[in-house]
Amino acid sequence: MSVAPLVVALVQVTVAVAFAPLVVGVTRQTRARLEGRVGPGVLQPARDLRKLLAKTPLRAAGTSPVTVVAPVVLLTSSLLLAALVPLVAALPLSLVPGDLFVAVSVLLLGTVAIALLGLDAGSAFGGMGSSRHMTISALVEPTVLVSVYALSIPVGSSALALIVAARRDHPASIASPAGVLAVVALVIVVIAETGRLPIDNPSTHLELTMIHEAMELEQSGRDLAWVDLASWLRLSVLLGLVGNLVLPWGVAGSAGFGPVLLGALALAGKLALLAVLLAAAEVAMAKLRLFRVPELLAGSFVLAFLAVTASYLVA
Amino acid sequence: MNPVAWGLLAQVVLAVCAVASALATRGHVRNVLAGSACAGVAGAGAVTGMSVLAGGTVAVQVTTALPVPPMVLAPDRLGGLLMLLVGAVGVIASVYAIGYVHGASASRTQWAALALFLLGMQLVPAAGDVVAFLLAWELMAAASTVLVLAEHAHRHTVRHAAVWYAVMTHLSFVLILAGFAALSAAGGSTSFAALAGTGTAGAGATVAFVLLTVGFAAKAGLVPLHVWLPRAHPEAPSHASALMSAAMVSLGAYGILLVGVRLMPDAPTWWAVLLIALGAGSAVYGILHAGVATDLKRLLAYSTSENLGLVVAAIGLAMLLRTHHVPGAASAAIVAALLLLVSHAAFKATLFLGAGAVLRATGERDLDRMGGLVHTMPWTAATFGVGSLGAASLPVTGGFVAEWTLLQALIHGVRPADRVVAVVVPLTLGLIALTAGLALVTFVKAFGIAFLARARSAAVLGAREAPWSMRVPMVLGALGVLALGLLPGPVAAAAASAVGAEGARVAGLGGVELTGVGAVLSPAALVGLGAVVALPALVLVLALARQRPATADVLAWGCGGVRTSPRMQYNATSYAEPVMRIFNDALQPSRDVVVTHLAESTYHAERVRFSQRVDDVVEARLFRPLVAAADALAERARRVQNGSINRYLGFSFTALVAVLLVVAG
Amino acid sequence: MSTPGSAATQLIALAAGALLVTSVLLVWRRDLSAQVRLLTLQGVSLAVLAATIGLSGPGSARAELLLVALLVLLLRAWLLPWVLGRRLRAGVAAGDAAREDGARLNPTASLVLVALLTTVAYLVSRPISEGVAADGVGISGPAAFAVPVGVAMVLIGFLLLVGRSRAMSQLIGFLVLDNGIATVAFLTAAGVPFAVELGVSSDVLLVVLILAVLSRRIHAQVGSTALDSMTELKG
Amino acid sequence: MTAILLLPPLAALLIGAGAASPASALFTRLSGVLTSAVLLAGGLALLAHRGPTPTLGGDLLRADPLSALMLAIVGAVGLTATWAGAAPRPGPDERRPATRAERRYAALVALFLGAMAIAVTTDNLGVLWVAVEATTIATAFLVGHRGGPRSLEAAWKYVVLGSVGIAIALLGTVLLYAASRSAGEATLSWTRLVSGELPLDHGLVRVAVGLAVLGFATKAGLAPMHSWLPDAHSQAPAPVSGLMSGVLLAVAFYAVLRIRSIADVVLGPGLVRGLLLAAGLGSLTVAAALILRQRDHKRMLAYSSIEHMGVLAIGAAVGGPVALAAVLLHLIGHGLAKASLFVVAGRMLAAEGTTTIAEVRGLLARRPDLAVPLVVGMTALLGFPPFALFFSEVAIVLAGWRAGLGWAMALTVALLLAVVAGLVRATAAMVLGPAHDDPPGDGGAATAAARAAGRPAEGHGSDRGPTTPLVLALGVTAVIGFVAFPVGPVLARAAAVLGLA
Repeated sequence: MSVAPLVVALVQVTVAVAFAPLVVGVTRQTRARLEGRVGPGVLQPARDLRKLLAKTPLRAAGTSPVTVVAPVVLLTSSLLLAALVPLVAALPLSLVPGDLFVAVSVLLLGTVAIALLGLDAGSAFGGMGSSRHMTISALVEPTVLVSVYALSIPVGSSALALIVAARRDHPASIASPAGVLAVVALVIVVIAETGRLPIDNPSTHLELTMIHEAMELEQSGRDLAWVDLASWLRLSVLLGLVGNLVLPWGVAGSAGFGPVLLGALALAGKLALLAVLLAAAEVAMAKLRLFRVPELLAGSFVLAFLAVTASYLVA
Repeated sequence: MNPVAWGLLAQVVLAVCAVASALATRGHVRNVLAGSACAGVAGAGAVTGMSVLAGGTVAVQVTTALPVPPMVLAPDRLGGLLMLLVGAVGVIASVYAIGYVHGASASRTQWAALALFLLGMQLVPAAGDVVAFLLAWELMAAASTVLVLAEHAHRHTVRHAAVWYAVMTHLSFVLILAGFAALSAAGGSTSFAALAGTGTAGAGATVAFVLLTVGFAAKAGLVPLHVWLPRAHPEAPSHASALMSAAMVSLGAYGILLVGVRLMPDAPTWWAVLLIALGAGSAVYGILHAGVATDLKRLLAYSTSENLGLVVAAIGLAMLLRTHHVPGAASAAIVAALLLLVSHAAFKATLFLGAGAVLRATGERDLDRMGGLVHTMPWTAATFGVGSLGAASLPVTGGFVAEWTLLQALIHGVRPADRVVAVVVPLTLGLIALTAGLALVTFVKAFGIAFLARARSAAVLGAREAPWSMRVPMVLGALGVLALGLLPGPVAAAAASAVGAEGARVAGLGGVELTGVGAVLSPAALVGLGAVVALPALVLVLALARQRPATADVLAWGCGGVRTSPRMQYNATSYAEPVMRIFNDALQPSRDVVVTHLAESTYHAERVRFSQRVDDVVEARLFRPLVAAADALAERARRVQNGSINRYLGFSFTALVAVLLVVAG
Repeated sequence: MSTPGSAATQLIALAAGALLVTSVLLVWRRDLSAQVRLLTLQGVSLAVLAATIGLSGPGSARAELLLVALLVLLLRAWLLPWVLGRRLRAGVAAGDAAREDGARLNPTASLVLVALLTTVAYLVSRPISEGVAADGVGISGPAAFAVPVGVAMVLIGFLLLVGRSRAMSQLIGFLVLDNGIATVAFLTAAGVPFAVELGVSSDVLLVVLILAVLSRRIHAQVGSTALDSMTELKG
Repeated sequence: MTAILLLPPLAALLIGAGAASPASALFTRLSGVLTSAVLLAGGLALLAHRGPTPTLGGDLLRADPLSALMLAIVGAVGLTATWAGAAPRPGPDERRPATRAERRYAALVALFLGAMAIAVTTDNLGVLWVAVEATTIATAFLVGHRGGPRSLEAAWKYVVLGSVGIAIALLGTVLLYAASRSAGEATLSWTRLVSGELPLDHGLVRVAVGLAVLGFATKAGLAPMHSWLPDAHSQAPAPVSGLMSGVLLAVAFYAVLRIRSIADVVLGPGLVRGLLLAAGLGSLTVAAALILRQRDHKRMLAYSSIEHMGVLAIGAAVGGPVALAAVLLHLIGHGLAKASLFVVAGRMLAAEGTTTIAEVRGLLARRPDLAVPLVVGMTALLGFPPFALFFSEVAIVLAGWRAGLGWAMALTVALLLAVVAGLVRATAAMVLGPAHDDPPGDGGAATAAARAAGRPAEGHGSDRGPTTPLVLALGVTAVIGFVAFPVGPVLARAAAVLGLA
């Protein structure tokens, strides 16, 4: 495979790793401000990370190697995701398609890792969180694939890079009913996958309401650092993807230094915007009861399916 | 005499040797001798399959006492692929059996049946005409029934399972027989070579197709003819379950391929839609039941009918797309079907062997009583984990590549102008995606509950790792799963050539390129990329680990440090509870909660018992009423035969008058 | 040869009529000994029929047919009724019923049925009569008009078998059926070859003897020859 | 060659007379085996014979390939039943002359076999009829052999229903004779009737054929004239049941086949095909309905005989070389398997003291010597490979569908499925399960007692016996389907005799 896209991919990864804590920081800070608190500042997540890395991890007795390996696997999957999704530049890798199915599978690999992590300690909460998390990601899967199908119809390919490029070159297709519906569906998916409101409350401290947090109850020190970083990466990468789908401008079409830099800056802008929007939305929203979640996801599936039918009209 | 002929001969001879050694020897010697002979049979099958795939052909004729054309053994490439698949599974299952069998499952009958079962399964894809096909088919059916019966003296459930299995498998035979009869009547011959390309117009062909499809669907365990699967698999010894679930059901799919691709290629749209509906329906139904199952082998059985459902759906998709002139995507779909078949064989064999090892070590099939086995049985845990990854079609396993191929076919099969395709394809996509998602839950549950956390019953604490003779096959199976996932190119190319489709070829690093749709996937490259991006993190991890090792003896979080008892863990039932609740209407579980209150106050419960059973809806709503109706009818018929000679003479008298009126009229 | 209205034809008609009447009476009467007597009469008229056909037939077959007639007379008019009568008396002496009671059909219904069956017989034996009369070889042509009588006897015999509930009356029914077949044989083909006829007769005799023996044993074992007591084997 | 024609009946007669004499108990015991052996030898010799068809006494005895094959079948099945059913050799201490009952039994069996030999080797339909009827007489006392009200009842039903049915066949035969007579040549010779040279009157032949088929179908146990069969088979001593099921039914069906080819020549296939299809499907329905909830395993076997007769009838209705050859193969396979199974059933009755399915449990664990042949025989009956019935059934269905009888074949396989379900369920119930599992039901106590005493329940013969004949019979059934030579040509030539239409 040619080297340029590979380099770009690595650049993307580093950019994503750099941005991820900031994105989370921005959301938390915005929430704090909207809720009338001062807030810890945008850099707090980064500081937390540093502190955690310096701490000795504690592991529950009777845990298996899974507890050791899972956080790293989770992190790897997130990093790989960052490499596959077009964030800074839309350059398809020759042998590894930036196919959304591949991306989702990589994502799910991480999901499975954290689900097993939750089970490993043998505490009731871990199992609870893992079960709920897996159920939700199972229900999310149809929406993802159908919406990608809808997006790929006009392009004739399921490679994300090509889809984004196509939308950048023909902005008309962004506003097309198919595109809009598909993106909305995707947004819901992203919220579900990253455990944000209204599906999961990332800032809860009540075990019984936890989904994502419940699985990392047992983690501490660097283990927790990897898990946190990984989930932040997920959030920012998926937000970045949505951003590039909605506002594809600035995404680099070639591997030159200029375009990539521009792309990175554009990405920063989009991420900041989306983070603020997300926080604002979360403030305005209450958490859904767990067993109303399927309704939401069914709704998103319907949107995606409508997107498909709509795409037939335009295509 | 060419290699293929030699291979066929070797299979028969070795099978005879296996039966002989099973009958002649006893004890451990029998296990070793017969086991290796069985492995030999399977190996010969695998080699034969390879040489057929390599282009070898042969037509062995076996004459019968009847004035019909002689039976023919003439495997084509597709048959070769299946022979290879069955043979490979057979080898590891036979070796595994040497260490696994004990008590009833080590009897001479069981070993002989195993050998004949393998032979039958390898002759089915070799058959070149109807009679030979049916012969091998019935040999397979009879032998497998014997295998299911192994434990009949110990559990009453075995008998019912075996009767269900025997009747369902005979139903399948009867349908296939009728279907082939209709087909040969329409095509005017009984040899597949002559029947190939039979016109699909006319009632004869339609009847034949429907009968054959349903018959093969019954063998492939598709809903609603799957009822034998969840009954037979848990009762059979695990090596037999592995063979039945990984190899035998694949032959059902082979039958559908034979009919839909080789014999009657240009299928009408509704045939294809029928197959897709059948397949997608079974996939969702199967995975739902697998998701809520707590018996490990029952779970695996339902997942079998899920995977075969995906295969058949892919076949139907290929037929649909070919009929609607999307050749590229069609060839991708057919390749996907074969990849699914192969990878399913690999991971399902691994999983059943793992389940067998657990059963052997703990005597448990019930997930709710397992846990923590990763500490006592690391090898089994590792192989079962890899198998689960495959079943969840995650990278980097064969299941992942297969599902990717299928989705490529779906995405590139888009034809907005064509209404049928426009409706069918996205619906199929949605169903397949849902299946994939639920498969994820199912196998996280299976692995996580069985092997992680803490033991939920005493039996599990004393578990011992399986002996080497069982470990090696399990490891081989796991390696197979990974190999299919890392280097799918050659397999895909072979699959494409097997169905004569220019669908796939090898692309860089053993990756697969779907020429039809111009998509490339090189899992090896993906792994490489992953390694590159993960490298810094790994380095950091190792550095920190050396600098500051973890302390691994703290209490798990119990809301304030109370050490939770193992009974407070999530178990399989509770893990599946959300799925159960969401799909309540489809699964219709029967729950009951018994609350015993304290004597002092009815506000405090002393004990709460919760029990839940999930019956197979199809069995309860379709088959049981059917059986009951038949029995009621039979009871009424018995009353007609009431022993009065006058009535009997009355029958004859009526017949006489009737005949007189007929002949004189 | 003989034309309709000739003495031979008259005689054939007479014998046929007698056969039919006796069969009807057999359905009517309930008293078993009376039935046995009727059976004798039937045997005689059957013999007469055979003899007539023999006499009016071509010279070649004459001797053989007369011999057959004699055989019929011996067997059906004397031996079989004698066996039956003996068995019947023995049964009655041993306390078995002497009348046909508890029959499935009451007399009226059975007589109506007889009428029905006779019409059926006339209907269905049309092809037979025509087939035989097609080319009048020997006597069979003119005699063919009586064939329906034979068929009617077969059906009536069967009716007796179906409708009667005593071992003995089933025997009688069987014999009527057999007489009917013999009648048809004589009327259509002037009897079967002598060897076969001999075999047939001995078979009939043996069957009757066996049934007689069986009914004795049954009476000894079960205490009655009512068929209703013999419905142990069901399903 | 003509001597061989005469040999079987004469041998049967002499051996029968010898068996009846109180001279030697051993001879009495082995008479049945001897007779069957002679029949088998004669049949094989005639099969091996090439050249002109041997005849004797004009049209009295004649052995075309079909007759030879049937003679061999009668011999083989008879050998299985009599050999396997022979009472175990008495120990030196209990050596005694044969009782009167034993002698009568042996003589009747010999007589029965002799009559069968005549029936299959005669060319004269009248003689055929006489011979078949003679078997009724011979078997009447065999059915009633055990005495007791039940077997007497069975015997009565058997004789009455059988004789009435066969009488109808006589009427048909007579009418055939009449037809030939008015066609200018009074004959009952089958070869003449099928020669097609006689201008037979169609209407008359229609009636004649219809009645003859009906009559012989009664003996062949085809519905709705089947009612005598389950009673007779379940009450007769096991070997006799085997003989009736494997030989009597086969020979009666052979008569039907002969009549069928006459109809083919004179009228074309239409009429008989209709009759046979109706009878065949009817029999399958009856068998399926009554096997599904059958409580008695000997009756179950009897109904399975009805089922196989139905399959044969359907095969005959299909016609054509393939189907007819398949029918003959089916006759062989069914005869051998069924004879073995009835013998096994007899031993089970002796061992368990009951024929009630619900009271027999865990046979495989307790009595493998009974269970294994039972299971193997059942596998053969259900038409699993490698047994002959697999080939015959598959061939019949294929041929039938190609003959345009698809609907009938679909119905057939559906009914066969029901039969299989019933048989499998019952067999599994009897054979499988743990050894010590006290059977439910009131009869259980007696059975348990008999088992505890370790000796068979009295009055049902012995629960042991020679295994060799069973192995031979089932082995032949298993391999014969593959034996292309000499079996293939034999079947083909025999079928050609029938298919000469």
